[in-house]
Amino acid sequence: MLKAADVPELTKTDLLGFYRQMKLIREFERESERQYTRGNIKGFLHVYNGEEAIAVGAINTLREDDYVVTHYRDHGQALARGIGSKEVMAELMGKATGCSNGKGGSMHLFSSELNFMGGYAIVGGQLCIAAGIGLAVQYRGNDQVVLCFFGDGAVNEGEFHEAMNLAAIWNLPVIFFCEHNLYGMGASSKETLVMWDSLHEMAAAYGMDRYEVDGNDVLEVRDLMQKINIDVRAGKGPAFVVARTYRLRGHSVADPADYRPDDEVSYWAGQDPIPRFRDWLTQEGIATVEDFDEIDANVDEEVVAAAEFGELSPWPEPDDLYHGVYTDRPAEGIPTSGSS
Amino acid sequence: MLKAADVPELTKTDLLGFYRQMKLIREFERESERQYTRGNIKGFLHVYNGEEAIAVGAINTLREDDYVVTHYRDHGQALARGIGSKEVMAELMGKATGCSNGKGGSMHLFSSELNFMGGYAIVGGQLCIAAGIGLAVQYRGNDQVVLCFFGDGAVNEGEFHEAMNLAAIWNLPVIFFCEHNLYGMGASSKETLVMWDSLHEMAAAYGMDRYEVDGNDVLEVRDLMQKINIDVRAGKGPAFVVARTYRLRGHSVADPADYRPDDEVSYWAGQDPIPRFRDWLTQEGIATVEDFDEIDANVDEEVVAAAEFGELSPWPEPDDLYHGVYTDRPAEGIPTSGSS
Amino acid sequence: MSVITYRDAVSSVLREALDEDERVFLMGEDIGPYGGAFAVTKGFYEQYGKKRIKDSPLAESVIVGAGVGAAMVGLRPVVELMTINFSLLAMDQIVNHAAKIRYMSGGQFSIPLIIRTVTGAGASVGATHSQSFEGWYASVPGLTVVTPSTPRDVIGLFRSCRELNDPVMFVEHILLYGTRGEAPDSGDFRIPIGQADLRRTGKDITLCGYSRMALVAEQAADILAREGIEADVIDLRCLRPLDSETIVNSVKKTHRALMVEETTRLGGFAGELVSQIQEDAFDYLDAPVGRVAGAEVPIPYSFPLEQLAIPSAESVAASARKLLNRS
Amino acid sequence: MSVITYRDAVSSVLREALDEDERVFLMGEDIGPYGGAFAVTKGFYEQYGKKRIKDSPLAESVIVGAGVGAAMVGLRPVVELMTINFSLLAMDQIVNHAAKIRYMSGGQFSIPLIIRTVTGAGASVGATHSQSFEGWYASVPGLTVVTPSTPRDVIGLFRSCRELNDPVMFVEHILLYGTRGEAPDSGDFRIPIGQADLRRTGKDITLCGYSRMALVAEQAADILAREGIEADVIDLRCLRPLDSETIVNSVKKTHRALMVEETTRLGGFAGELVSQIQEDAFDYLDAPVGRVAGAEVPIPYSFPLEQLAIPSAESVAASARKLLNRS
Ligand SMILES: Cc1ncc(C[n+]2csc(CCOP(=O)(O)OP(=O)(O)O)c2C)c(N)n1
Ligand SMILES: Cc1ncc(C[n+]2csc(CCOP(=O)(O)OP(=O)(O)O)c2C)c(N)n1
Ligand SMILES: [Mg+2]
Ligand SMILES: [Mg+2]
Repeated sequence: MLKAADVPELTKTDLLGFYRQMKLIREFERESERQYTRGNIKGFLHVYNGEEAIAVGAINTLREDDYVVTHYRDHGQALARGIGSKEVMAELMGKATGCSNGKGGSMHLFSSELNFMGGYAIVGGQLCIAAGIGLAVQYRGNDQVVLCFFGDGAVNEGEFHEAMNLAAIWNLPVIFFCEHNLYGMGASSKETLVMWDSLHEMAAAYGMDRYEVDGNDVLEVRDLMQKINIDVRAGKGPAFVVARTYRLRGHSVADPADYRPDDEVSYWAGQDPIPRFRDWLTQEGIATVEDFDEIDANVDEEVVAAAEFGELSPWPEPDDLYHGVYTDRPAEGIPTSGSS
Repeated sequence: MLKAADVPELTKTDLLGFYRQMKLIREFERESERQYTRGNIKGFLHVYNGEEAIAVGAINTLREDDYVVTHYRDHGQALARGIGSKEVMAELMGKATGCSNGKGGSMHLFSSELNFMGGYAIVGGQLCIAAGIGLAVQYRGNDQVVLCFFGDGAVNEGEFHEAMNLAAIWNLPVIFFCEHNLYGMGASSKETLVMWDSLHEMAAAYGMDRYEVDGNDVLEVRDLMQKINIDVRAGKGPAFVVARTYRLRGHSVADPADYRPDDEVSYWAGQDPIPRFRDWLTQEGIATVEDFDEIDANVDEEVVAAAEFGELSPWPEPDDLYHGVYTDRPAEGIPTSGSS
Repeated sequence: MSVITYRDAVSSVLREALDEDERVFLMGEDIGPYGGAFAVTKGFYEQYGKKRIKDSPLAESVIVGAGVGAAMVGLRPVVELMTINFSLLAMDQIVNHAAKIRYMSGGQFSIPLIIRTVTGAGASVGATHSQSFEGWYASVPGLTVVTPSTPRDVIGLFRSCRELNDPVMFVEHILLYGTRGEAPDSGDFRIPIGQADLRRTGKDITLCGYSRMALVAEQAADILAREGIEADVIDLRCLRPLDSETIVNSVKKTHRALMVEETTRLGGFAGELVSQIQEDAFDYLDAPVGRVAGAEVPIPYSFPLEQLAIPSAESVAASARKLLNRS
Repeated sequence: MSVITYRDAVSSVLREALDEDERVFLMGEDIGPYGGAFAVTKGFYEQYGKKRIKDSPLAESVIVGAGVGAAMVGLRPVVELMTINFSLLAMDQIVNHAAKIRYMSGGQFSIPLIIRTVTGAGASVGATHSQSFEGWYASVPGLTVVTPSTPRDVIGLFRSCRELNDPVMFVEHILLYGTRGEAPDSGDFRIPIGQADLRRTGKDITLCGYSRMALVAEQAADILAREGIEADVIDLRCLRPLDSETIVNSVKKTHRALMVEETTRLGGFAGELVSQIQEDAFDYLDAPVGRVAGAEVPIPYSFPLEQLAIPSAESVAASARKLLNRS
């Protein structure tokens, strides 16, 4: 674990900012589960509880003009990148005020303003898109990085291989960031990947720089990303990062997650990144109970406001169904006069 | 290079058998190119010149009940497995007497009798099928091996990754055999695979046993395969073999192959596996010019007979168009009475 | 006769297959300890073990490809693609390999493979997870495409599929798992492949659908019945082979027909039905054959928009009324 | 007016795109030093260099996916899938991503991506290499599907596609590269997207096709003309958007129509045309709309069988005669 002295560039405000973001994500997810139970959110809901240190640690190292691409478990990354909790909650509820205008939903959050290039719900698909964004950066001679998140399950997919290989051979500025939470949906990675316990080494097949990090330690994640960003910006090509972590909840709210051994679950409960960071802040004498109480209260308020915003927001207009399919022409078959 | 003393189990007959098979493949391909020029073979034609030592060295180590799966550059493997040169030539000509009844063509040779499970023309697709055959062997508790050929180009495909990963995690009896001839169609592997020069090491990502071999040395290929077969039969799981080789001709007969540097081409011309093996047989005192002349004449006769057989064979009957789509019912839309 | 859910029907035929035939094994993502994304294989792993219930990596191409390979050498795999949306990642194996190996090998190899998958919109899961590609597979020679809409059909059709020796796409619907219906008592009960089901008879119009839209067509017929309009309702049950006879005979009686499907209209499968009807019952038609289909948009996540994007009993009834008012 | 080949037409619009727009780059398998599987990009690599002519690994999904990503941030990639058969391996990227990102993002991101690919049978390359999937892509909202059949159409349509900001499937035909036709002189020449081409006019029957089958329909019209039968011949040119107006208007005049396509009949795209014709010209039809399509088999390798499997001018003419003898 790092000491405060190891990160002199981080002020108390910075550090409490990380704490606040993690806490916001956690409480946001709790609220979204409640809203799901109340029927205000439908479909699938994949929460990020337990993995907050990754999104917060990694995304905060980026510049505004860098790109974030992620998978369907995307609320944490969206919030860490700065999409408003209101807009994210409204999207989960399918409201017109959502960050994808209610069209995308929980698994497909986007913000062009923040270069948040989307949550992608086809496991592995986003790696190819991230490679393409990296290609564009290189083509233009810029020095942005593309940070692409995916799960350990995605490593099984052919698209993982194709994207990693392309990025490697063309030296693209992409950081492939694997949130290794030990499970796909219900299948343990031990059963699907021979290298599950040293997953980062799979990148050797592409001659790619590779790293493993404690995904439940926000400062370690940040520290590693700072270093990698420098290399990637300098044109040293892509990197593969594997952050070990655990989802504290089931795969989706429909999943009781009873396939996981008790001792594993309790081990990881003890690794919860939020109490860990809170303890660290306390031990290092950076923050007090009062600081946390204030932040926590403030987060609660924000989450309540987000839920309220979502609930009170209007649905998209019926006409909106046909908007946005094409840039240059209307969608086919917009109902007009008399055809059946 | 091995010495004759290293392979005491091989008789002169065995060794000249290898020579004959390689020579047969070479002359068969020359004849197929001639037939292509004459218009008796249409479509694509991918010849195997220069890679004969691989098919002959590897396939001859198999048992009758083992399985061979391969790609579209499949004439060499088909002949080495024992499909008659007549049936292969007739298939190339689209005749009813072909090994796939003229339905498959050059890229889709099959023989259920010989467990020759097919040539596959979608690059990478056959690796998945080979994994499935391996799964069936394991499921039944048998000890056959599945030998699956593919090119270095196929290593780029997502299906390569998915099949390798599955075979590894389930410990399937599959030998993934890469004919590394340095090129896909016209793209050099140096431009598509970071690990092109130590390709076998890509299998480390799957924790798989891996080997590199001189693909232009029939005895080296055979020797390695003998060893691997033992492991795979014993249930030690899949293996990855990379044989370095070169195609002496273009990708297909339509390809002048002018994208390859002259020195590279001439280096590999010097590595031609047939003269190499012939010289070896001579140096080791195993065979004489007379032996070779006899075999060569015999091969020429066989190839002429194959071409004649192909030319004289009948086309499939028009009705045959609709046969063989389903096992249990006729194809849809068989023309009957009056519908347009 | 007992009443069971569609989910139970699927589970029961899978158990039956596993119990009756050693060559059968299941393979798919999360079908093991997790019990399947739609809880169809709950308890299977515990009962049948790892050998027969193969929880596979998240890798659609090799899931199908390995099924093809195993089937080629005589096993009878039943593989699961979690939803039909992900089948795009396995399409090469399905279309280029499973469907063609028999023909390309001159009949030397058969592929007795059942691919189970889940189609449909209406579950609020967004555009990437709400598609209906069964019509595409129906256009591939070598495949058989089955789309049961009731527990009874699941059972009768699955048993018949097991008796085929060629690849089948067995397409379940995401919104049907919880629906209930009568289960046939007899273990011998079969529904022949390629036989549509005339669900309800009426003289005024033919409503024809498949998968969940067959049920929607029935509901529309209920609505219309209250208005004195009597409809023949046909559930296609199979898209390939396609039972056009039942449809054409119905239209010869009713003189009017409306095709209902969930996928988008332009280039949907309904065009095939329209074509066959007008080819074979041209002189009987009193009005053009109508189509009710999904809106020409990626399915939106937002609930009210999604509802607008897919046919409902009301929208089907409305289109039927229009067709009847004509001429 | 100069006469050029279809291949030259494709090459020339690609050069034009590269010359005019720095945001354009090409990406695909063997498009570099090899010059492309169909020699379309011969010399490009030498002229434009590695940055703009990206010879990519054999990996269809990432070829398209990388195109999508680059397009999302404002470049205008033209990617090549060597043939449409291999597009199945990229289908996830095309259908689940390229086509949907704009809509799912609430309109925040456009994907100005052109995917060039090659369709068609008749080249003696066997079942896996002789398919025509453009009809599937035509059923996907968010895509534009273009199927030029002449050098002139290649040029006019490609230029229009470059002006779109959404993903396009630009589908060339394997047997057309060597065919010749007139090239438009003007650099301003455009063919609007979604406008069918009435190639020939006649009063007796409407023949309608796309890609190579439009030419086959024309040849059939020649045959029929010698017998005194005059046909309207329509080349659809685009499948999505679809110009049904031109077709319907023609049928209102001729009262009879025959759709020609290369893919299999059951579930083919022609059903869409039949449906629209009978929806919009029902009272004008003197006979059912006919279809001539590929046989319901994987395309066989053997030359004479393959010829039987795909429509020819003769088979189209024969079907047309049948339709005319009716009633
Ligand atoms: C191609 C594809 N296959 C299957 C699914 C269904 N699915 C959704 S999430 C998931 C598990 C993904 O696991 P992982 O990548 O480890 O992400 P995590 O949920 O652990 O964050 C599966 C199988 C999908 N969405 N896409
Ligand atoms: C999926 C797919 N993409 C592209 C092609 C076109 N193609 C045929 S062979 C080939 C090159 C394959 O190279 P490699 O695997 O190294 O085999 P080699 O020809 O060298 O034996 C290509 C690109 C194909 N058949 N399948
Ligand atoms: Mg995971
Ligand atoms: Mg090669």
